[in-house]
Amino acid sequence: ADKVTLQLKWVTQAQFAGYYVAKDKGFYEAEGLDVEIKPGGPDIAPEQVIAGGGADVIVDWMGGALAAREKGVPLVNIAQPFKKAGMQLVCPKDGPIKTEADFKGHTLGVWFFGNEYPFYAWMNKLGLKTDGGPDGVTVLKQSFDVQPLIQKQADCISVMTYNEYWQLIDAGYKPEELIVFNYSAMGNDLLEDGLYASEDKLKDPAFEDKMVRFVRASMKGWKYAVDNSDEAAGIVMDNGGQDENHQKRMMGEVAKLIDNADGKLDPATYARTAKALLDQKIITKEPTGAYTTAITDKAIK
Amino acid sequence: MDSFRDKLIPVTSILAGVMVVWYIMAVILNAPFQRDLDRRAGETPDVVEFIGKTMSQPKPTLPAPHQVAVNFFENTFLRKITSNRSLVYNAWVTLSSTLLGFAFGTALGIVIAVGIVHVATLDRSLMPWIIASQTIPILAVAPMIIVVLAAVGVTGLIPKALISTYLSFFPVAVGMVKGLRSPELTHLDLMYTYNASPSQTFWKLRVPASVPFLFTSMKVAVAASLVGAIVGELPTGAVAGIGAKLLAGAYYSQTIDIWSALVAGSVVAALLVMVVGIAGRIVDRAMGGRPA
Amino acid sequence: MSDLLSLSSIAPRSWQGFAALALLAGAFLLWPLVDVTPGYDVTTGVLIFFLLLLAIQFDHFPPVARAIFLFIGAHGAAWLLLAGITGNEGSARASFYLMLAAAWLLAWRCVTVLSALRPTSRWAATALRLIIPAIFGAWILIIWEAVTRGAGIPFILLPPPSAIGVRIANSLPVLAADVRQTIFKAVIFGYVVGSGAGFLAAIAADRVPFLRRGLLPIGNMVSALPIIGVAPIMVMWFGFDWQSKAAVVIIMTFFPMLVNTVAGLAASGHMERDLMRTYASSYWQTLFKLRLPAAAPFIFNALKINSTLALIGAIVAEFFGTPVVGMGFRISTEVGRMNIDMVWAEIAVAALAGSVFYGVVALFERAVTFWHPSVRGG
Amino acid sequence: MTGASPAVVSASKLGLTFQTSDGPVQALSNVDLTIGKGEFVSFIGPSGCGKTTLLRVIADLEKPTSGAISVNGMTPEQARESRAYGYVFQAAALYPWRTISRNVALPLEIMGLSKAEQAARIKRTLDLVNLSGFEQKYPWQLSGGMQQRASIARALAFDADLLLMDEPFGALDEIVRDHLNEQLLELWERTNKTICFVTHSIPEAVYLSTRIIVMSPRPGRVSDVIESTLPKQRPLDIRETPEFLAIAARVRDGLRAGHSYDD
Amino acid sequence: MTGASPAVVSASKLGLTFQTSDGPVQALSNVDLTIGKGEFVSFIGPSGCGKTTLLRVIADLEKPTSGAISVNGMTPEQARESRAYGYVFQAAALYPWRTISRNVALPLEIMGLSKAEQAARIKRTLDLVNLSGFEQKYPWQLSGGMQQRASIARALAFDADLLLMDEPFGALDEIVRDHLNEQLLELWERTNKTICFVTHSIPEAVYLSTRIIVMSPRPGRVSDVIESTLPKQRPLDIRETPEFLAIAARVRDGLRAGHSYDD
Ligand SMILES: Nc1ncnc2c1ncn2[C@@H]1O[C@H](COP(=O)(O)OP(=O)(O)OP(=O)(O)O)[C@@H](O)[C@H]1O
Ligand SMILES: Nc1ncnc2c1ncn2[C@@H]1O[C@H](COP(=O)(O)OP(=O)(O)OP(=O)(O)O)[C@@H](O)[C@H]1O
Ligand SMILES: [Mg+2]
Ligand SMILES: [Mg+2]
Repeated sequence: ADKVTLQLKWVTQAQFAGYYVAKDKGFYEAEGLDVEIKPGGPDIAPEQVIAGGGADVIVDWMGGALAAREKGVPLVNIAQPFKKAGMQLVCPKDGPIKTEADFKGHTLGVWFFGNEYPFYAWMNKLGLKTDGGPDGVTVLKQSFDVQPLIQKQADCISVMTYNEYWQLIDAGYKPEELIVFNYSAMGNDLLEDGLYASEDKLKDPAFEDKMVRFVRASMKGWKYAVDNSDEAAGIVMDNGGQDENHQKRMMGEVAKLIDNADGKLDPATYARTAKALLDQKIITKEPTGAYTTAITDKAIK
Repeated sequence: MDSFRDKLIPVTSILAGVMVVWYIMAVILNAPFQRDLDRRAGETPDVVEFIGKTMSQPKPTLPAPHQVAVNFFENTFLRKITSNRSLVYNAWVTLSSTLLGFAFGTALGIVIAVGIVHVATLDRSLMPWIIASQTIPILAVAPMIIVVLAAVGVTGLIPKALISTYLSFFPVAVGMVKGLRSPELTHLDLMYTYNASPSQTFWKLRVPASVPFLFTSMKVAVAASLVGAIVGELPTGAVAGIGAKLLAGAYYSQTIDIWSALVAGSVVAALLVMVVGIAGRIVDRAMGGRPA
Repeated sequence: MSDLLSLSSIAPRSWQGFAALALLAGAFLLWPLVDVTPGYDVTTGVLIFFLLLLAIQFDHFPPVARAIFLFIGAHGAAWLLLAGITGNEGSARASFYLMLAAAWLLAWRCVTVLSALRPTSRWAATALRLIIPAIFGAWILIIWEAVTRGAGIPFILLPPPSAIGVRIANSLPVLAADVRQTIFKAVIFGYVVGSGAGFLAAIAADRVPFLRRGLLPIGNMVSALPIIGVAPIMVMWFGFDWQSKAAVVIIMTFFPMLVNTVAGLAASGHMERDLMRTYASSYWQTLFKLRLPAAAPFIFNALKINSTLALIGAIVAEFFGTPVVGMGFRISTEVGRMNIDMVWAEIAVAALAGSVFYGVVALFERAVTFWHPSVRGG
Repeated sequence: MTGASPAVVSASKLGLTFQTSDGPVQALSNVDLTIGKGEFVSFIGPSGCGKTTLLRVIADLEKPTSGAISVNGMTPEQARESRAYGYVFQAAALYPWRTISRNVALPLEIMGLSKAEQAARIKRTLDLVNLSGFEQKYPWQLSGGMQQRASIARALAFDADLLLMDEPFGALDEIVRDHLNEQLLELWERTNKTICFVTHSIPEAVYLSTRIIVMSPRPGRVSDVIESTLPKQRPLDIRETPEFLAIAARVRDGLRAGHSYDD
Repeated sequence: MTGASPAVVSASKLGLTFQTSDGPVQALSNVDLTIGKGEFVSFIGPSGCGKTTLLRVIADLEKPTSGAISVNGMTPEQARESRAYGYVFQAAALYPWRTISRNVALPLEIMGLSKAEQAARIKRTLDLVNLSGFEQKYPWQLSGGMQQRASIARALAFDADLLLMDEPFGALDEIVRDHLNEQLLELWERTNKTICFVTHSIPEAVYLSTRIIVMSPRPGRVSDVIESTLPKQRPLDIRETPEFLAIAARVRDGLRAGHSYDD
């Protein structure tokens, strides 16, 4: 079988259920692939891993991939399983912020490590400065949990619909006690989890074929995971996930982002993402050739 | 042994004091969130009930000692040792890369020290850079090291062990330079009057004279090595190990897990330092050391 | 000059010289240096050979002249090699590395010659003490530059030092703000408070034997713990700003100081303490006049250890949540943005700050413990 | 003479046993001793016989495990607290971070003397031991002999009536030693101090003392007490007189009696 | 006797200047010296006059900065490499991690002698210095005197024809010292070794030597050379004979002449 190494963006959890399901259910095997899934972590940059040859394909957000592309790692989006963004900003209802107009002068928690672009694009759109001055907002680099809100260190924090949001619920907040700013709902979403491979390698037809099979099997895995979310959560647990209930809920939420599991990239969201990055000077030139529909077209007939 | 008895009472009473302070702090630190919770739930518990609740939150700001103890006990003794949730298993994962890194680090430190003591060029050029190397924030470099090593096909235990090596070679190198230079001038002169060869002087004089220094610095090195292994586990995807437990705990705000992982780390650290200490004492005794 | 030309003196005088000559021959046979055209032009190539041969030849001269020519030859050649590879990244052939190795060997020879010099003037001795490690450090950078450029290592894995240098020069305001946040707020405060508290606790433990017997075993154990693990907890308790970083630094520096000071207070000799007894000196008199001065080497040892620990602690703590400034913040975000050169710029600044910090403590140590054999001796 | 003056040191049935990990070591056993005011008493005996230990008991640096001892009619502890004696250790024990003059100043600072008084005493005692001109040097810049003299100066600056000296001249060469012996005798005569002096050298003991106490080892006992019949005025060449040699021979015999070669 | 036998050590116009951070220190200046086979030469002089330095030059532990010196007709370096001498240091310098017998074995291991030969030599020399029974003890379990004897045994085990001894008995009490003096004399007589011996004690120098070299300090010079007229057979009580005392007086005068009190 052909070997494929997949580098995830984060630790093993239902966010990546499709790949684990595809592996466990033998979808990869059926395509003649032997796939190794490498979990990520807080300081693992998948772009670095693929640049160093440690992976054939990575799960990444478009922002990081375009930045890397400009730095000489020619990443190409070959599939986009997540159609919508899972990120949102939440504020407690009894706090000072009720609408976008209330942000001024308050402290907002944001994730960095490539996850900050949507937030800055949004603030840019609102015309708010982010340098901590009185007519802007104060930005905190938030840890990967919901403590800043519980400890009242921030007025609003970033959460993923499928993950940290539920930690807040666990911590005793009721959904009706929270104000939610969802990036997708606001039309501010940038592309999240997509599959990226190296442009150079894709020129090799054999590799391209391998990727077609990989994407086909992965999307089959995603479909299965969406349809059987409890079983998918169990598979994630078997592969090192933590806290089964949490994974089940996460699977449920992730399913909402997948849509119809065809992995096709939406050009409008792509354009928005590229523009946001340009506006923030994360990249300096309009990117070209940063995605291809060739793979998904062949994979999903 | 009677020094042990001398220490027993003070140590236990100070530990008891720490416990009391810990409980008080737990109540104080957990109180605001509990108040929020009660307010949202519309409850008004009395003081005793309230204190009881502050000490039984599932994700407290500061877990009470008994919460940590229970968690530690469950994860140490009630889980299958091969289970990913067993602290014994995770401690073993960390321990193995600690030991490997410690072995590398000690060897590297000794080699550097021998070089510095014997080669004038190294003596004069290397030392400032060895010190500078230790001021590099290792956690920042660790992920990159791991990625670069993965790029050349080195994965698993070795990358973590290399971070341990990086942290542990320093105390050994510094200690051994001191140790290999510790023979008194008359002892060196004596060797010279015998027309001893450099290797004879090295093995018969410098090496034995440096042994106490070696073990003292190995104690520091083994602790540094453990820190390295834990740091090295953070960016490897939090698969297994004490570092992974810490990270997973932080990721899900499972403070009790963090604390019991910390306790596990402490136990490992204490054991490692103790083992090195005992080895040192055995060697010292074998070399005719004078009992203290 | 005739001596230079006479055949008998063509042979190099050191093994480094021989090896360098052999490497040069190899490089000549495997010409050219890079895979691409135009690559190196002929004049540059000849100049590199000439410089290296010159360095090998001048090994026959008196030490100072020898060192100067070795220095010029080795570093001039290295400079030309690096200048040529820039723009031709990833195309280096074996001969490029052979030339580089030859230059490196000659630089080693240069350091060996310099190490053997015994200058009489104090000024020259100090200069030598600085030059020798500087050459060593320069070669770390030269080899790093040559390998990253020569092998064309992707920029986002490991940028060459020249790019890092450019980045430092272009980002001074950002770097300065980060240093202010991390070092001038968190590190200094935490270092002073942590070391101070450790010192006072040591005195208290010394005064109250019960405390000493109880605290020391605990302190010994705690100082071996992976304190880094408390960083997320401190962020949880003390908030995002520098206070939580300072708290981590305080915890990290407290125990080394405690343990060392207690050891130092026990370091004064029996006879010296008996002497104080014969004067019926009070506890505090003995402490200030005998035991603290005798403990100074230990206390400085702790201060030195703490100077590196403090920096690492603060930067690590910033990984778990910060305002959007600080060295740890910058390192972790810029990795995410693939600005690896900025990451290395921060690391370089951290290493520099740490070395300066260490150096300042070491200078203080020399001034205060001038009487200690380890300082007197050298 | 001894009986008439009031006892400065008086010990009876004094014993001291060290508890070591190898078992108890009896360092002193059954020592009876009375030293009167103005006496110069030397202690001599083989290495390890307990001379230093006895001096340390007098100085309250060790507690006897049996018997009784008084110093100036007080317990040793009270005597120490009233700063009744100066002590010169076997090694110089100078503080390396203090210059010579500040080393001599140390006990004076602790007693809380005025700066002027301190300066006067430092000058006087450093002159006495021939160290003027070295005030600003650090101990490691001096030879062993000079260091030892500085430590003697330090004890003298203290100016107590009782001086306990533990082989103060052990590290010095014979000529310097002779010179300091003369100086010490002169000082003793002039100030009427009481001096307890430990030495390994028979001529030194005989030359200096009014009484020589010979000790024997394991456990340390007083094996002989020899009263000197020499006059108070003692030029250096008194050491060639038959009277001197006779006393020296007695001391040597006493020493040899209690001696075994395997230490 | 001196002139007839071949010179073991011969120095002419020997000088040695140490370069220190405070400026040069002239430790030896213009030393002329010839030591014949089988002689027992003592060096005596005030502290810091260069006795140790002279011995170290002979042993090739220091290089002279002027003048010439030969040992057994070779340069000191060649002599050292041919293991021409045994050296006893001022301090015992035993290795604390080796037992007494393994300390004595050290030079023998380095020479590469067979185990059996080593054992035989160790036994013989430890017997000689009265340390049998202490073979398996570590240095710290022995008294200072016993340690010094062990270090002498180590030098003797080396069995070189020339013995350089730097105040070997300085740390011992008089009785043990007398005993070792006798033993050393006996050894010297029996083996016809050449011995260079540094001491601070005038009686010791006179008792042991065939020749006494008096040195004076700053810079170290030979200020007097005294040939002993005492017979080779010397019982201990020879020290009370007028002949002995006369030589001792001459040495003392020589010493005093070159002495200044401020070291
Ligand atoms: N602190 C101690 N613990 C145990 N034993 C001790 C201690 N101090 C001294 N001794 C033992 O007591 C005995 C007497 O020692 P002391 O120092 O009084 O001898 P000394 O007569 O002064 O010898 P020296 O002439 O060598 O100075 C020795 O056997 C010594 O080993
Ligand atoms: N390594 C050195 N560097 C500088 N000066 C030295 C060194 N060794 C000895 N000296 C100086 O040389 C002089 C002679 O020293 P040496 O040790 O030979 O004296 P000594 O006669 O053996 O004295 P002692 O009787 O005290 O042992 C002294 O003034 C000493 O300070
Ligand atoms: Mg004594
Ligand atoms: Mg000497």
